[in-house]
Amino acid sequence: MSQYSAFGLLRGALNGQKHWQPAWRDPEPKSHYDIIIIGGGGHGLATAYYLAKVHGLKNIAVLEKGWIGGGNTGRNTTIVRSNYRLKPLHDLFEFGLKMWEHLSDELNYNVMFSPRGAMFLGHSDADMTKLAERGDAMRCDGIDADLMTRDEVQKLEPLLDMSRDARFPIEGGLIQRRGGTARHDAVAWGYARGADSLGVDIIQKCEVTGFVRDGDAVVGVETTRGRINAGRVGICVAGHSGHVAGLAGLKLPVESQTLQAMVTEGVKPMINSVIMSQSLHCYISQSDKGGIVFGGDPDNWPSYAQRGNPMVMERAVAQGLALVPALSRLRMVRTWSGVTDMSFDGAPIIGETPVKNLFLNGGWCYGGFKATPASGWTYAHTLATGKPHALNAPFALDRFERGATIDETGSGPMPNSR
Amino acid sequence: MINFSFDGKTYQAEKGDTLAAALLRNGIGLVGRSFKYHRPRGIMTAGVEEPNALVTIGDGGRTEPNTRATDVFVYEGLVAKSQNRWPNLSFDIGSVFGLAAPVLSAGFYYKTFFGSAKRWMIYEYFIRKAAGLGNAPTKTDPDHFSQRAAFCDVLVVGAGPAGLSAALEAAEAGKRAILVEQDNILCASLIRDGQDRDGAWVESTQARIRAAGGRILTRTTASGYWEHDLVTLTQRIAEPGQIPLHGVAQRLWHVRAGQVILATGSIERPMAFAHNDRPGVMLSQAVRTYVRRFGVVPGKRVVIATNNDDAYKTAYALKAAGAEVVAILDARPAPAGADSGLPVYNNAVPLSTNGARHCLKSVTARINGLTQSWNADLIAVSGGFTPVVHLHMQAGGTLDWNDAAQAFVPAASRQNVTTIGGAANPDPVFNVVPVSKPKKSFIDFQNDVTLSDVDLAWAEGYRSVEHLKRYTTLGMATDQGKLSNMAALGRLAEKQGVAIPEAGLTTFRPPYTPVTMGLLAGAGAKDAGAHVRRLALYDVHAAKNPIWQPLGYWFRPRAYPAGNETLAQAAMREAKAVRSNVGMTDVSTLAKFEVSGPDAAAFLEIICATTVGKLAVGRGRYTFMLREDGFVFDDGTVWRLDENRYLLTSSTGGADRMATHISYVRQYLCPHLRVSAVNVQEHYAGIAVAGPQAKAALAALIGEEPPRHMSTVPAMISGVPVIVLAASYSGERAFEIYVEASHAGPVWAACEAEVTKQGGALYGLEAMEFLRIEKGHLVVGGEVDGRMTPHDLALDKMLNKAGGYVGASGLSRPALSEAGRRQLVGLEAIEGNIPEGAMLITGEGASPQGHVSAAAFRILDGGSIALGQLTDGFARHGEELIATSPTRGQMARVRVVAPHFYDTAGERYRD
Amino acid sequence: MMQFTCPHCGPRDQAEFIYERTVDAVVSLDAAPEDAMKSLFTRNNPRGVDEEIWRHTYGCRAWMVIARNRVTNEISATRAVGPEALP
Amino acid sequence: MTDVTITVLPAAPLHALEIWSNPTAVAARFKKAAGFALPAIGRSDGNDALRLIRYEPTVWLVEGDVSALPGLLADDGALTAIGGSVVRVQLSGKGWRTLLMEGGVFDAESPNFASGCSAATIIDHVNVRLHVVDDDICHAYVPLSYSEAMIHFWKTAALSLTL
Repeated sequence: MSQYSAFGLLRGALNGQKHWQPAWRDPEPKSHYDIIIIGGGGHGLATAYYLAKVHGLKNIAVLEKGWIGGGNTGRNTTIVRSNYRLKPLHDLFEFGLKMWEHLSDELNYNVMFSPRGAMFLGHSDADMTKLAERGDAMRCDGIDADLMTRDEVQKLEPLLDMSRDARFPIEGGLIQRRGGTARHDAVAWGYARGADSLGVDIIQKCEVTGFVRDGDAVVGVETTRGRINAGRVGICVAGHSGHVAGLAGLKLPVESQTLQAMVTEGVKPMINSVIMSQSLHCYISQSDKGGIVFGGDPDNWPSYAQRGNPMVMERAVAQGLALVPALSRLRMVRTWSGVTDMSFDGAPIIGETPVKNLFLNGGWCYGGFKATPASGWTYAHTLATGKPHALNAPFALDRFERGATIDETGSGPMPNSR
Repeated sequence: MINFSFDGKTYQAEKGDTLAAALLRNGIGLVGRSFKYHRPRGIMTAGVEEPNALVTIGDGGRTEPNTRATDVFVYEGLVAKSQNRWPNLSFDIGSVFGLAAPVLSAGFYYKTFFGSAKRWMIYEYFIRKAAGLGNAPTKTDPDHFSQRAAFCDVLVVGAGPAGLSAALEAAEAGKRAILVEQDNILCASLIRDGQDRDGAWVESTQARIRAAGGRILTRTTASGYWEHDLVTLTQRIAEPGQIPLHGVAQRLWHVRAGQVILATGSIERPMAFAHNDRPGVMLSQAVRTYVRRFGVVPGKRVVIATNNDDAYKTAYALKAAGAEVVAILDARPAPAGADSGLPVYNNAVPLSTNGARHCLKSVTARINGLTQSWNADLIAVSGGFTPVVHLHMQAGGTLDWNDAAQAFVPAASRQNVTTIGGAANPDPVFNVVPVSKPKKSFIDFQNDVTLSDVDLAWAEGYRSVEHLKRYTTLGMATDQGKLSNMAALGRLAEKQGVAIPEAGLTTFRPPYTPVTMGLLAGAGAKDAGAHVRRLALYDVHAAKNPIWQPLGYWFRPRAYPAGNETLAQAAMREAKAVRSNVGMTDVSTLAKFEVSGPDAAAFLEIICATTVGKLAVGRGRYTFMLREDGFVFDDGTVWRLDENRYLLTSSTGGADRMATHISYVRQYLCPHLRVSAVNVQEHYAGIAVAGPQAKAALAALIGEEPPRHMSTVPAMISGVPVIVLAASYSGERAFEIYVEASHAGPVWAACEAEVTKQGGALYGLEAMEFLRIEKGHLVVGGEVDGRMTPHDLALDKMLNKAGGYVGASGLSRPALSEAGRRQLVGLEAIEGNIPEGAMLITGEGASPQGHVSAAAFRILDGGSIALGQLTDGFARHGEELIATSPTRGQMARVRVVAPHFYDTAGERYRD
Repeated sequence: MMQFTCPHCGPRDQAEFIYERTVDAVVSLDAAPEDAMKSLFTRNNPRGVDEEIWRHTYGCRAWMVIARNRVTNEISATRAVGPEALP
Repeated sequence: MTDVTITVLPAAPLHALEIWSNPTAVAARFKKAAGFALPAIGRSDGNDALRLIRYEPTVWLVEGDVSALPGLLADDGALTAIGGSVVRVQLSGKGWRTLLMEGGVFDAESPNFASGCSAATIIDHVNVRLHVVDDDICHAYVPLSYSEAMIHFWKTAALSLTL
């Protein structure tokens, strides 16, 4: 792989940028790999990278049914943070946030991680107490979280509606200054280039259509490009977890729902951080090209259609305008949808399945992007050693039948009430 | 004539001009600057596909950045400003980026700017400053936006000749028909193509459609095709920046159509040649539109480059308007049979242009292998026609490849949509393979993407069409790839060595053209659709000017400060009144269900986890409800009003969730039960009277012996029938009076008179918190946080031994009875005041083992107390912990105690 | 937005309906604890047709089961659920 | 210039009549006593003492004198007072159908939604029950707590009805 650098770009200026090699190869699938990862999104590619980099494994394949980074990795609102209330969650996401801080150098690929601050607004004393509780839980476990007064909030985001008679008056906020955004495509491409350079085979246009069994153990997969055998197989397909696990006869505590996002036309800088709210379910940030990126509630019914709908989108925009009225005359230029794998307590599933040699990484709901490095690292550990790491042990698949659920919002098993 | 201004100078426009037409009329060629290299940009098209002529229009909160000059009709006093340039349009510092173009190739930013995240944020600061086109307004929008539904049998999109005829046919067949056109006139293409004689036909057809009941909406774009033939339309009532009638700037239509007919025509393609982005390069049909429709001749010496017959009409129109057509570069070998003395050259494709001071000076072409140049101030280009298939694709349609037209045309669809006219069968063309230097041949004019960028992406492995698009940012500008997608696909197919249809296709994402955010928000812009729910007794409270507190969508009085009392002082005074005398408060927002029928008790023992059947008529009991996973999600009281009639109350916060839960259990799980469960939350207003003097006050109000604790009687107050429940949340002897909401006024007045006579007080939610915390009552959303089992909350002894309630099987899961669970505890401060929400730690630096869910003070004796959750809390009474809040810099030393601080034996309830 | 044909009210916009759960997630009151937890915590979640329980919450307030293809949103069947009712 | 008038009607007794068993038998007893049949879903009917409007499969909204109904229901159903929970709003004039399309999702402009028809739907996030009294008058039952917001929404929309 050719090393990326400013010097490389200058050299390219002289030869019409002709010297750059492909960022990843396009190999034919081999007949056997030690580990196969199903799903070429950010999590799958990160897993392959850390299997090769941390565990020194060479015979790894990532099978992607479409093109890498084409699923949720390319469809989220690019927010990175670790400010969760419950310990297992904020420990895992914090482990990931520390990796984000050096990821561009690690991958020699600028993922544009921008720690511009991830802020939750509070609209009542009750909200502010809930935010303080979340901040205290984080601070006690060594994670940065700071309460903000009204004036500090207004200074950071001058376009917020600070009027006292606003429907959702702003009393203050809780900010994680080390949180922010990153360029989603760059994460997938950076990990792909890194993994490929360490010998991982990234095989696109290769959909898994079934599992090869030896007794009750999985020993390979059937794909649209033929059978491929493997020592261990790791499912990592986000919204399609239910479908792929179904091919192995597994029924998961996961239901796929659509999450819509949208972006406006590019304007000069107006939103400086990531704005979220304790009462309103919407999140607003501005991309480096000037577009205001917007997301809100998931559609609370099952879907694989990757299609949005006006009702939920219009409510998300209304919530955004209730906070930042100055957005009114901007224009939405593009809206898209991801298929999120909503787990039945809102926390991910990273670990073994009842089927021997078959592992699962999924259930990320609408919070998967921020976990990409931590998800890849812990899943690599699990696939390499066969046992979960301490960070992902709480997120076992059997936690539901045992009653050890990790329910951040306390809203119970129905994903549509989350 | 109409006055308008551009960059501070005033000009005149003709009636019906678009801003683009008016600018051309006044000889203005330079209108903007491109996104990345800040290259000079002029007007290229006459429609919504315009990539270059973007201006900011209007002022104050009505300012609209990035508005296409081709998509706004001039009105008196229109204010337009150019964008993305400093200090001004003709001299823009930003153009220095153009010099660095060789370094700033596609995706350069992925290959550099390394170092810490902090260092990236420094680079990012400058990148963000250079990025973005216009400036967003900073003031609030003074106008509002309407949203309206519509239903029809036939929705026709596009009022060209085909669309107009289809709408007429539908309307006169007695069908409910709606015709939608984004322009402000119908059949603009007839004028463009010199068929003005059909104007009469257009007028009469339009009149016949309206006479038959059909609706025609102009300045309206079909922006999204969703599910089951729902189409969203965006209607401009006022032009951008214009002060609207009645303050409604735009209307968003949600149209449910029986059938949709797309007559959306096609968009003319540019050609890729060196320096094809200069002002003075325009599409052929656009030139014809400006000449025929607006009477504006954009150039005196014109070169025409084409691969089809249509562009010849532009040549005739220009000649008729007095312009000189110096050359027609026809890429096709065979002569097109033009005989009108026009200088036609065959096998001719444009190679490059050059210019000075931002306008075109000359065009160079390659003809049969030789190059030739002409001085010209305008080149009209026609690279073929791309059918507008966006809505067909949004509807989940498929495409076929029309080889003659080198274009994708609509094929099958799974929704009721058909495509007619130009969009279904575009004109045949000759496929022109770009021959010029790829470096300066632009395909995405706004994001400055060139053919060489496509080649670079291919070389670096970004080979799927979606990778190509995201790596080069091609088609991600405000024109959404309308002029660039086909050129990019052509180049990609060339690289892959396949025909264009095999090269892959990007997804067509709504909206067709960008949609104003305020329009999507509609009336919800102010409150996001979360209307404030008003108490039945709102006016009574408002008159006392209380401090209001949001609770769900309700607002309830939090305290009634007297004089200049602070919230805390008022709340403590109110709480003391309840402890020592009598107080009254509004409890109307509690969820309430009237459950009647022979199986009412059986039904309630499914919803509630405690026994109900044994209740005698006139008696009531505390109860709680489980989710199916066994966790407690709500609590309340149940009262037997009559033989087969019960009243169930539960929390305000969980009211809607409980209503759905009760309906699901009754209708889906137990359809055969003989029971009626009616939501009466808003039917009854509720007034609580609490305190040692409450019983005396009640006796005076109802003129009889008030019911003993946890009993209920029907009664009359001021001649109004009420239900009295002897329930207590405060820990004092108390009563809740339920009265039909419309008669609540007189009953509240009678109660207030009685309470005031006794020297009592009104109390709000803050005092109620102090009272219930001291008593140790739970709150849904506080102690009941959806993660606690009955045992965790010390409620398991009340569980119905017979089982059969929702959640019983959930409780059987092993982890719910293992050690290490968080359990309900009381906390008493040894030193400092306990902060609500604080973490409970054994010592400095230890990971929290619980938290404070509710903190208050002993009301009469003082002293900081709290309720909380603590790992294995039941077994740790007497232990000392630290309640710490690092975010607030507060800390207290606490002792774990039982969660009851007041009248633990319940003597206060006995008379 | 989808359009559902309510068994009682006819075709109505999806905004009037609220999704409850899939039929395979119904926990019947008399189920043994293990079966109850299996129904509650596992789903077929097919990338195709599934039977879903919806309520016409803002319409006739009745419950219904809708067979819907989750990829194409094509609705193949709708049946009413609830107490016996007059037509 | 609006051609729709919005007026709040005075509060009046209102009951929910629910039948949980033997619906045909109850229907027969009712018809005999009241002289008109229990209306179908989406319809209303009545006599000078009593008016029934049906929105749900097993529940009828009842206006007027309900004293005879408990006897008719016996053990097959129940009557529950719910008048306090709604405000009755009258929308009169030619434009009421267009007004109901604003922020709505129900086809109030359809010719099938004629005099005597009833329909429940959602308008501007509020659950509203409609009853067509005649071509120029429609009654809307709006939840009490949302009535102030709903009436404000309708009055604002009425200003720009014909745009």
